[in-house]
Amino acid sequence: MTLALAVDIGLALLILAMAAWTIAVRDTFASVIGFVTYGLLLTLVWVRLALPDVALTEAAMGGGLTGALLIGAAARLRRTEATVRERPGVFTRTLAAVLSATVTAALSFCVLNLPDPAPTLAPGAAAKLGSTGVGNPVTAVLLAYRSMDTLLEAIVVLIALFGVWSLAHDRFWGGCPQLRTHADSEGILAYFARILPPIGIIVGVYIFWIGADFPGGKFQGATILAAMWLLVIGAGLAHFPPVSQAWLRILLVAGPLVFMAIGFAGIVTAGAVFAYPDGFAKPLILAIEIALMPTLVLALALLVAGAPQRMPPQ
Amino acid sequence: MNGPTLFGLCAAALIGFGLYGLIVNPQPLRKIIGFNIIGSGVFLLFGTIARRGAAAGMGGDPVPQALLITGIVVAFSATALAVALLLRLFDEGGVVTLVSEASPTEAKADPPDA
Amino acid sequence: MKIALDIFTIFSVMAGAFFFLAGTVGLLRFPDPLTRLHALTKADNLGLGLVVLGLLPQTHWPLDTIKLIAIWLFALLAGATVGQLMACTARRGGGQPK
Amino acid sequence: MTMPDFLLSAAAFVLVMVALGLIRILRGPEDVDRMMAAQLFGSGGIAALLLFGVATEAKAVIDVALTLALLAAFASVAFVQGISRPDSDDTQETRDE
Amino acid sequence: MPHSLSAQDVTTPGGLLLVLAILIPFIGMLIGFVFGGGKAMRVALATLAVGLAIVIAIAKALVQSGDAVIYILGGWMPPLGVALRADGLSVVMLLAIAVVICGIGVYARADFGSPSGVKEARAPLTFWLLLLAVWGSLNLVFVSGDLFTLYVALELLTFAAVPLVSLDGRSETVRSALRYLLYALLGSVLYLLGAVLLYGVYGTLDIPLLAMRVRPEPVAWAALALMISGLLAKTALFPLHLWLPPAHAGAPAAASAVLSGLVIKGSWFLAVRLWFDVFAGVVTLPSAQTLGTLGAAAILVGNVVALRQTRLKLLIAYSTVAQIGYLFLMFPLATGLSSAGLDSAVAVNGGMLQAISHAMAKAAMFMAAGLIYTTLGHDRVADLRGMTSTLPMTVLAFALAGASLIGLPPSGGFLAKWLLISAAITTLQWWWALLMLVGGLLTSVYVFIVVVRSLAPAHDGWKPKLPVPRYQQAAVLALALCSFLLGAAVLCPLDVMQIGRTVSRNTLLP
Repeated sequence: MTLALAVDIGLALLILAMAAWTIAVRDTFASVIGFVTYGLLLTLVWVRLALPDVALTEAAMGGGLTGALLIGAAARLRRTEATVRERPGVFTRTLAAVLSATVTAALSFCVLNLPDPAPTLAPGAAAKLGSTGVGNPVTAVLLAYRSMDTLLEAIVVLIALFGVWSLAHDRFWGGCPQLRTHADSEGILAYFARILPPIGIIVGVYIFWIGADFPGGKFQGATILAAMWLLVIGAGLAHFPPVSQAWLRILLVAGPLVFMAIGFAGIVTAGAVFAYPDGFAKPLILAIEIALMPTLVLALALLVAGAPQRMPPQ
Repeated sequence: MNGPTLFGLCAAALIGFGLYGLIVNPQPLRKIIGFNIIGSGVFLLFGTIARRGAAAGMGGDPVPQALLITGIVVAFSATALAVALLLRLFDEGGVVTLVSEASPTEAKADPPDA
Repeated sequence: MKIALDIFTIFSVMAGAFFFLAGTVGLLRFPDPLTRLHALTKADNLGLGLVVLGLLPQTHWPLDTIKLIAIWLFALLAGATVGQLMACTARRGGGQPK
Repeated sequence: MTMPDFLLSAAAFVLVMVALGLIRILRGPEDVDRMMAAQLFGSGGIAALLLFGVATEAKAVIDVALTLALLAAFASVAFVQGISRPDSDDTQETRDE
Repeated sequence: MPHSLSAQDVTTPGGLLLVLAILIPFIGMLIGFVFGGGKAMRVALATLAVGLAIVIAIAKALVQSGDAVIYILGGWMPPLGVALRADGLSVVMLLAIAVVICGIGVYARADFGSPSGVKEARAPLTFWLLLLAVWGSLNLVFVSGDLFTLYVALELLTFAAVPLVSLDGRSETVRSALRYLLYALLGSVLYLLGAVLLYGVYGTLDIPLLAMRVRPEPVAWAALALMISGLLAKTALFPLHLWLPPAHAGAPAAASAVLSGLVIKGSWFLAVRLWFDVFAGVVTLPSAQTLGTLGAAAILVGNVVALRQTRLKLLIAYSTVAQIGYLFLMFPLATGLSSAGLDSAVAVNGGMLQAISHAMAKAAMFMAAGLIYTTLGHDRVADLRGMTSTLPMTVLAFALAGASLIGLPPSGGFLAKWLLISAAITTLQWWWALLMLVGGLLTSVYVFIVVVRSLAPAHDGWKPKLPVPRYQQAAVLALALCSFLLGAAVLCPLDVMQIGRTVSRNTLLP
């Protein structure tokens, strides 16, 4: 047994223990904290699996946005804890346990019987990489081979945002989302929120920028930037714009619209929607990514912020 | 036994845990966490498949990696929507449970007044 | 020169690892949240700091080196902020529901 | 023992250490203790990642660590904000030593 | 570029229309969002018109070429790239959904017009944006040829549908929406799990390629079971139906029509696609019988519970539970036909017709219930007196839609059930035929009760609470008529649904 395998086994046991505890613990708040740690462990697993693009996404999403979202929700809900303490009966629990065990057993069987050598599209992706102009094959998949999925993903995020906003009270429609803040402009948090974001923005843009050729890209960069924005707002140094704000709406739709415009231009220039003319693939991919950045930053941060909760000061 | 297979089995177990949590926990936020654990298990399984597909000088099959990134972002959006619904429910009544006060057959069916 | 740098790395990383050991022991054995917080911040700042310091000679100048230093600075900043915020929280009772 | 081997062992050691710290998450007793354990785990995870990344010359790992370090405080800040009541006066408490 | 050569050979004339059918609704949604307020509705209605034209053009391209319409996105051939494909089944669904969406759009103009004096209101803006989102996602479900793109489509559909449930913001509807979301998310994650397994074994997510590579082996069975159970949870087949009635009944009428008529058809269609196209060589008759049994239980339970409802909208919602059951009877019948070496087209056509006529009829019914609610101020089944004289067109629409659900000739429901029953008799599965007759009988009881109650004269001096615009009634009646006259499809000289069904599997041979 090598050291690497020992580390992997330890990591797997740890992540299983964390997941089991997160499921089993009585207190919801504790469960959420467990889930945040679980996200960190998952990042380590992605690194162990040599999938750095995914590890970056998980580090930014799991550690940053999802954690903040769930912790915020758990904090607001904690006073209701007592009302939902009752657990389902033994019968339901047994049934659930049997069902879960069956699924796990079936999946384990499938995992052990995956074909060897494994089928892979890596050679195909590598062969065509040259015509996309980018060096990171994951970016090539996201923005060339399967760009439709990426466009739709941006639209998914927007539709989820519409859904979140639709949960506003009518009297707050057109108003601003709000975070619970420490409105103390002198406090440590405000200090932190002044120092970190400038550097964070550089890091976010850097992660975005290297994405064309190295692990990284717009989703990871956008998540970091969104986290920085949320930090500034959470420290009370800024406010969310009202959801009726014109510039906000234009930036939110600009990414997908530019993406589609470049996609449709491909009919004329390269003979198919989402095709890139020879030699122009990389600049066009960059243009799409740059247009998607503000959309993603705003949408991801606003998803954490939730529905509009107050009217803007007149 | 190697790394990818190990994490594949780990993924299978995570999906089972998450499923159990989703079914058994009455508190909706816990159900959302359960869903996220199932989701991460599925992603992890996909990750092991990506890792197994290492070829052509790449550490892993790039197609599953790209799809994983998409999947993670979609799962985050789903969580945000679910949390928003949950918080709205909390604002309305302060009681957060999926069990209606009335039984489903007698639940109110009034459309909103136009 | 290479040997000297390697020895520096080994010592520094080992010292960093020791602080993680100390941090964990403190977190587990100290009696109340504030003292545990003390242990945590030591591990945070010194443990990671020494590991980073030890790794500096092994990395490629300049980008990786700068990144490593940045990581440590971020951790320091986060540790200082979180430490203070958590201390306030802990003093108020840790936010227990009961 | 070569340098990569040493660094990998050190990564494993740090990981085991912070993983032991996770017992604090299980035991609590208070949420703030759990959050501390999560924080320690974050730092240890970053250290382990760096050691691992340098040992295997996997440069992207350093970027992962950078992202984690940047967002290290994010969850904790959300935690502290979450359990303080926005309507009470505890916004002052962050600086009254 | 070398790769675009082969891609251009595969892409068929009119293929570009498929991209437009997916993206035009989303473009409309984005533009409507930027303009906001009352302009969102105008943008949405314009998009509906454009989208309908595109869908008709796709149908024309399909019939003219007599083969599936295909588009290779970006010139990247599957398995690396993504292909869009519309065969007969897709095109029929595209058309039907476009008609229903347009009907709902016309109806919703009154309910979700922008209120005067307000710059922008929450519910109308949300409704119009999400209506377009539902449409785009459904079109994507119908024409996508890639299992992961279909996963994204399912999620799009869920995210668009859930807020429609809680549009009025009452805590009861928010609760229904949350419950629906959790079911739907579990459903999509199970679907994704199955797709992941398939990729792990066969190395592709492209439907025709998978169809060629899939072999009857344990991993394929596991993937099939996971994906189908996930889709069942999303379609609300018994016993996973509990989320549906409160969610569909609590929404505003136009939103209920979208949810009950359209949204559930997305996950159902995907189940059909998987069952008959991807796993055709894997599925067995016993597994199909299981689906059929669940469908049978849904028909009985849904109809019986519907009979006991005192509120019109809940009655209609439970009737949806029952009608979903019919949709799943097609699985044992078609599988039975093909395992007997016969052409399964009869059963498949029957199931598709059932889906289409139900989409139209159920949308009409919910909107009719909405008009009745507006007029009466309540929707208690026991007290519908005066409706026939006040809203003759609406009651007629309700009756016609009901006739289609029951299966009276010449309705679409009649033709659908006739095809299904004849498939049942051919394959000697007479019990399904019997069940369909019993289900029709139960349906006729509650439709009859509603119509008879509304025939009763109003009290003296009773006045409608609010007047209902004529065009709303006309939209409802038009949809009901479409459903009622759909049986005329039997006169169609060409079996449109089967175009491109067998051929499409061979067009992409590597």
